[in-house]
Amino acid sequence: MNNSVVLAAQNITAGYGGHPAINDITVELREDEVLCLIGHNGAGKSTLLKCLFGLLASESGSVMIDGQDTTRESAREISDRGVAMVPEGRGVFPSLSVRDIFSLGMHASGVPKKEQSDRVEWVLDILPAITEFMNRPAGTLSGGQQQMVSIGRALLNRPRILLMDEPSIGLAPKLFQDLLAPIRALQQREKLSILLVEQNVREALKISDRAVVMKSGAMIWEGQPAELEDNERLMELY
Amino acid sequence: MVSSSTDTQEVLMEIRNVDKAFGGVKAVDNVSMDLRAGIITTLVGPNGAGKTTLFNLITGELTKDSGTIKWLGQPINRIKPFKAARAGILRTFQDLRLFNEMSVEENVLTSVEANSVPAPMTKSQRTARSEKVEYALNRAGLFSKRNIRAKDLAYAERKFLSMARVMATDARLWLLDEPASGLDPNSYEKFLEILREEVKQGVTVCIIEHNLDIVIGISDRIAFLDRGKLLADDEPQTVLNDPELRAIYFGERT
Amino acid sequence: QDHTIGALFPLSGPNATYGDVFMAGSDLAVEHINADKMLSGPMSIAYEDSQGLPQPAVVGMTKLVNVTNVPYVLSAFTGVSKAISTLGNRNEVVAVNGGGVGPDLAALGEYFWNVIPLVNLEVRAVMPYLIKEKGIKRVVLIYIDDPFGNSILDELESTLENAGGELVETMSVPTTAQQFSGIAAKVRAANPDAVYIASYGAQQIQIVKQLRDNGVDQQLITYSGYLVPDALALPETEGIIATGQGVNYESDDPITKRFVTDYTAKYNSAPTAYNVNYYNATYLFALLAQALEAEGKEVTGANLLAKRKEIGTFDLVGGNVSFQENGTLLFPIQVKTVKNGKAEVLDTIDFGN
Amino acid sequence: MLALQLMITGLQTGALYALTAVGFSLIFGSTRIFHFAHGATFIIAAYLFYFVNVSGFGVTLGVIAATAGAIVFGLLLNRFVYVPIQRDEGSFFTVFVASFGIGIVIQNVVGMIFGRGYVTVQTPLSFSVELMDGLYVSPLAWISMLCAAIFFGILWCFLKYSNLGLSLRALADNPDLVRVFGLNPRFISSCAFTIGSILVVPAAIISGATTGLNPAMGHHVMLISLAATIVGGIGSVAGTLLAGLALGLAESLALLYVDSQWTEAVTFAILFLFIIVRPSGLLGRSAAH
Amino acid sequence: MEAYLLNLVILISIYSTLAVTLNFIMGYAGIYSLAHAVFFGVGAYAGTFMAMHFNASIFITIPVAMLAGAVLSLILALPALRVRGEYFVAASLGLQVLAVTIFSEWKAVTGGIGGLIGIPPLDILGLEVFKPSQFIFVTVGVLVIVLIIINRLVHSSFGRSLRAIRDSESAAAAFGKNVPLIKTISVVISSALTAVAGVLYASYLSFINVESFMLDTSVLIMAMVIIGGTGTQAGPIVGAALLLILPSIISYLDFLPQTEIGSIQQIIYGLGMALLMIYRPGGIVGRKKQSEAGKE
Ligand SMILES: Nc1ncnc2c1ncn2[C@@H]1O[C@H](COP(=O)(O)OP(=O)(O)OP(=O)(O)O)[C@@H](O)[C@H]1O
Ligand SMILES: Nc1ncnc2c1ncn2[C@@H]1O[C@H](COP(=O)(O)OP(=O)(O)OP(=O)(O)O)[C@@H](O)[C@H]1O
Ligand SMILES: [Mg+2]
Ligand SMILES: [Mg+2]
Repeated sequence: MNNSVVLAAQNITAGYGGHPAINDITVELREDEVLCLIGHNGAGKSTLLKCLFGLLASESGSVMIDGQDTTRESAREISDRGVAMVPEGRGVFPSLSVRDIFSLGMHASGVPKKEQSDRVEWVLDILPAITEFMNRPAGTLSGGQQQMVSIGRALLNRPRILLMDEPSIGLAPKLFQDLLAPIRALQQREKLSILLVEQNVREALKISDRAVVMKSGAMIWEGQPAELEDNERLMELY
Repeated sequence: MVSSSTDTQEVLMEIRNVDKAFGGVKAVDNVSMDLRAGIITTLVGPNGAGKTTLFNLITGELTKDSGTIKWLGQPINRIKPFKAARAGILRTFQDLRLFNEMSVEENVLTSVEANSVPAPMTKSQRTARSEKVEYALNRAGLFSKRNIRAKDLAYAERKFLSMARVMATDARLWLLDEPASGLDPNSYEKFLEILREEVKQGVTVCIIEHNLDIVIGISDRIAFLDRGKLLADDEPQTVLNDPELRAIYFGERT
Repeated sequence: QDHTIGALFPLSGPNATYGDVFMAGSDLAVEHINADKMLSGPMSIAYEDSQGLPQPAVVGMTKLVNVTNVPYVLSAFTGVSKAISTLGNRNEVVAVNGGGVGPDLAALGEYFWNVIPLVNLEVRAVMPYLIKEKGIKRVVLIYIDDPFGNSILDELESTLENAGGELVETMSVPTTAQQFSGIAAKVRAANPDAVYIASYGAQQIQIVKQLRDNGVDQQLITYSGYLVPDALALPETEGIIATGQGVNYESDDPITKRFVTDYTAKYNSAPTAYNVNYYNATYLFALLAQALEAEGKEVTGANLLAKRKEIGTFDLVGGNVSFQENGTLLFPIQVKTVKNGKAEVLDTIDFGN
Repeated sequence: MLALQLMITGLQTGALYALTAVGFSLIFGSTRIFHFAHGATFIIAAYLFYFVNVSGFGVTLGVIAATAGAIVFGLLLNRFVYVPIQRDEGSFFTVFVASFGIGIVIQNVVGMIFGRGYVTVQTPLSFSVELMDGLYVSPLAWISMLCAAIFFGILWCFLKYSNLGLSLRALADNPDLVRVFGLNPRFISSCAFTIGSILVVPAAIISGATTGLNPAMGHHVMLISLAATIVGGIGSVAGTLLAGLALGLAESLALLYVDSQWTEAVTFAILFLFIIVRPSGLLGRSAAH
Repeated sequence: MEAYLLNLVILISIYSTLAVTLNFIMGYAGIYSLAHAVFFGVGAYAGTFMAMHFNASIFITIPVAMLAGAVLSLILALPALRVRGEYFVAASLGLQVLAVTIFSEWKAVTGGIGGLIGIPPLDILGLEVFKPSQFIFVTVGVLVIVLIIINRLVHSSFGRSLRAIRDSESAAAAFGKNVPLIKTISVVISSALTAVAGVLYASYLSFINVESFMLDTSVLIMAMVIIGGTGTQAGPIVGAALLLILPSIISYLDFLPQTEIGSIQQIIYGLGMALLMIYRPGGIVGRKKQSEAGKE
């Protein structure tokens, strides 16, 4: 594991309205790895992701992408650096059709018009269920269907770094497994770096190279997924 | 749980040949099933199978295209949501829909008061009401936060609040739409415990859930929906071991 | 002793132009009164903004009556005048109108005076003249839907009937309307000999312009309220016939002369009837107060009223004029037309004092 | 003949209503900002044109000044009033009150500078030509309709082919998510304000010649825009266009049956009925509850 | 001076009553009505009609006005049951404009734009109340009663239901709230109480015309609520007082040119509204601004 660090949070403290939700966190995401971030509800996982993606200003500390300081950059600039995020909750615009959401996503990350239909084809290969509702307004989709669209849209950008915040929420177990496998394959083929936040620990750890555990806004453990496989250790950490 | 057959329980709700289509999509397709008293029935099925839609049809949020639903033997086909609630059918929402600007306590209090115009209350009614609220808040572990605005709660607490709203009432049937999704293992253990406890005290639960650990942990019975069709409605073991359903939904488990 | 009178003029809102015109008259009067030391102390006017609307006027009037404690208030606009009249009568404060011409202003009680001939007089003057001199028979009326417009409607109906004309169609417009091309279409469809326009302010000008723009080429007729500088500057105004109070600016009497000279010098333009009326209204106060002071009486509303009844006729701009019993001045009416942006008198109709 | 005449008059009015209304609809539909000061934008554009025109600088400069003024006003308002309020999760009503306040300020400032009376832009174009017996149409009527057609054509293509249309709808749905997509919500809302403000300019200029200008007229402009937006369906440009035309027509044709003081009531009765019977508007998607 | 203050306090208490009743539906039920002046007007006209043609006793004028307000408010309830947010605002706006037209055209009852003059004083058990020094007790008394009624309502289960509906209509229904009924009742109560303020207003000024009941008034009342603090108890009263006192204060600033004073007053009023919303969006009494640190 001597891969270079592509995304790093250094001593980040951030929160809402003066109350820090994460405190002095340092974490590194390396090239070509899946890093699984777990922790109890309210541990600050989502907050950390928002900081990394420029959606939330940190109070102190810095964010580095490819060795460059991006602490003050906006989500727009960070996304231009090849980072994509699957947000927590419903990541779709209810009044837009799935097709429109995809083209908006590609427009935002500057995918040339010519290439767009190929990309969509490619994502539909990974998430074939979407084909059925490409032309429906996303607001009429079921919870899980919306989650698929949200993930699909992030993949469309062909990011180098992918941040996923609880992608499994609302997804049927089979679907989630079916999703993880191709993502893992894609990741290995294209040397993607993925930061995966999950409550569904068992499934997530299966495809992870490394894991970190957060508790109450602080990093408390870091190591190999295998070490967490035995439940007891996990329970103790939570 | 394998031994005790749930078929013998009294039927609270009878769903017969219910259909609902959105444009071309058959969200619920000729579904017939029974909800039996005192047990937990879990609705599982792939995304978009029609689970939430079925709940919406039962509570009158949506009107069904055809079919009948009977509650305690009475047909409730064109029931309005507020009447369903007063008849003892309560639900939670996939997206929670808390009363965000109100305090935790008020959220619970409001759900207990099912009247539209304030009626005078005797002292004992009043105490009974505040006892229920206190009970629910304690159960959900929210008593210390009762004066906080709902929207200021943390994620897990919000989920528990949506349960507390139901717990404080006298409803006989609870329809819970993914109440435990996104909870960490600690929290969902706590959640399961609450649920088992309540069922023991006599409520009937129908729950939608994707997390297999939870499904296995609580189901007395599993109903399986796919593309609007009810493919199975049986003992958990039977459903979980059905190879066809496994292929559609459960996937490989080690 | 200082003297302060009140004034409720539209100082903001769409009718604010009128406020400026009224003020030009009253301010000049104050200058003259103070220069002549007519009163024991300096006189001034407390202006309140009525916006030309009743409610702000009532609030302003309350302030003038209760806080500033004035005995005499200058008022303008029919709606405003009606709204404040109750307060005036209750508190014994004289209100004098020099701008509103609605006929019902004649019946607002003892304490409400008009130093302006009311519009029924104007209609009564112009229609027979037009029928006789210009052969106009069929008239369409466009009137604003308020008491003023409605009173013109009544007056026009009876006047036309008596004089042998015909009111072929009437169209009312709301006070806030801006768009009259549809009205123009209806006017053309009615095909009259002339169109009488009874509105005020910006709307009145707007109606004239849009009628002309939309192919109405008949004779337009209107009343004294129209002839303000804004309207005269409009090319579409050319040829319009308007009535107005007959003030002989060439008269030799010293008050009129001084007024015309000083007004022209101060404002660099010729005075209009509105300037005259508010000059007169202000000057009237000074005359009455002067008389009261000479007798050592207090200048209160009640005393002013008594004094006015006692004296009856006054030397004001335009000559020696007298009040009718109902508190309204009688003036001769002129029929004018607009040529090259200037009003020209066609005829003067004297109803006799 | 009267009906035909009123119809043409109605179309002319309607075209101008549609232009202003679409501007408002675009802004409101995408940013959810209840931009009541849209009427003030109208006033600013109209008076700037008037001012440049009477100062003898000609029509072209006038149009440029009016457009620039409208855009600058829209953008400044967004930047210094709406953005700060929205950042603090202000409800759309808070924004409305602020916007209403700004409208009052502009009305009175313009009144102090240009006078509160009425001004008009003199042009031979406002003078009607008799097309056939009893049918008078002024060149400005054609210009209004042409303007409306051209502007909508451009807007339509722009929204369709530039992805901006999608961005605007996305912004309406969920501004936070827009950032997750890597778009800048500030930029999108600035676009909405720019385009929306540009759209009032032709109506403002033409109104200056047809109905004349008055600092207080922003109010009426705004009410009509709002009505057309709702009747057409929030967020639907085509719907707002149709509704604007329809309201203009209704207002004009109502004269066949009622006195003109009822025409405004006719407009708003239509609005009221629409909300009760078909809240989503003519072409709107279902009204979000 | 004293009379002037009395006058001001009377107007403030009347407008406070309006603001308090509007706040009831706006702050608690989330029904943002731009038609509040309509019910103010309905009350004023109904009360005046009774006073001028039948009997000026408040035991006749006020109940009749309340009844008229309540019945007509069902028209407002209609859209309130169907739509929310912007749609409802637009519907109420439509109603406001319609009502103004009817107020101006139904001259037999309303006197049209010319209005009604010579409205008799309030008759309270044979006592004629019109002097400001007496009238003030009536208006303040009414305000207090309205405050008590609304306060009781808001703190009962009814008030909770209203807020629940405001936050999530579907969840409220799912917990047994008859949403249409509750909304209708709240609109009816609010409008009936508003009508009382109308009766007082008409009788106090002894003159009313349609201009007091136009959109500007609705906006003014709404501004009072929002500036004071929506959903707070004291907010509407503070807002009403502020907006009524402000113009008087400005008109005492002698250095301002007389001709421009109206405009300047309006400009200050408008700027004040905007600035307050920027720096105190919750209103004067409402919660303070709490801005979130967020990158643009
Ligand atoms: N928008 C917000 N405003 C105020 N506090 C917030 C906000 N979002 C999160 N918090 C608080 O910040 C803390 C960390 O929240 P965060 O969402 O990062 O946790 P998490 O680890 O993602 O939890 P979960 O597993 O529930 O998603 C929590 O205490 C939460 O209540
Ligand atoms: N309002 C609607 N309009 C159109 N289609 C809808 C609507 N609501 C639901 N559907 C469709 O009906 C089907 C069933 O939806 P439903 O929400 O019941 O699924 P679900 O079983 O709850 O799925 P999930 O587990 O993902 O929440 C889906 O295909 C969905 O897209
Ligand atoms: Mg999270
Ligand atoms: Mg669902």
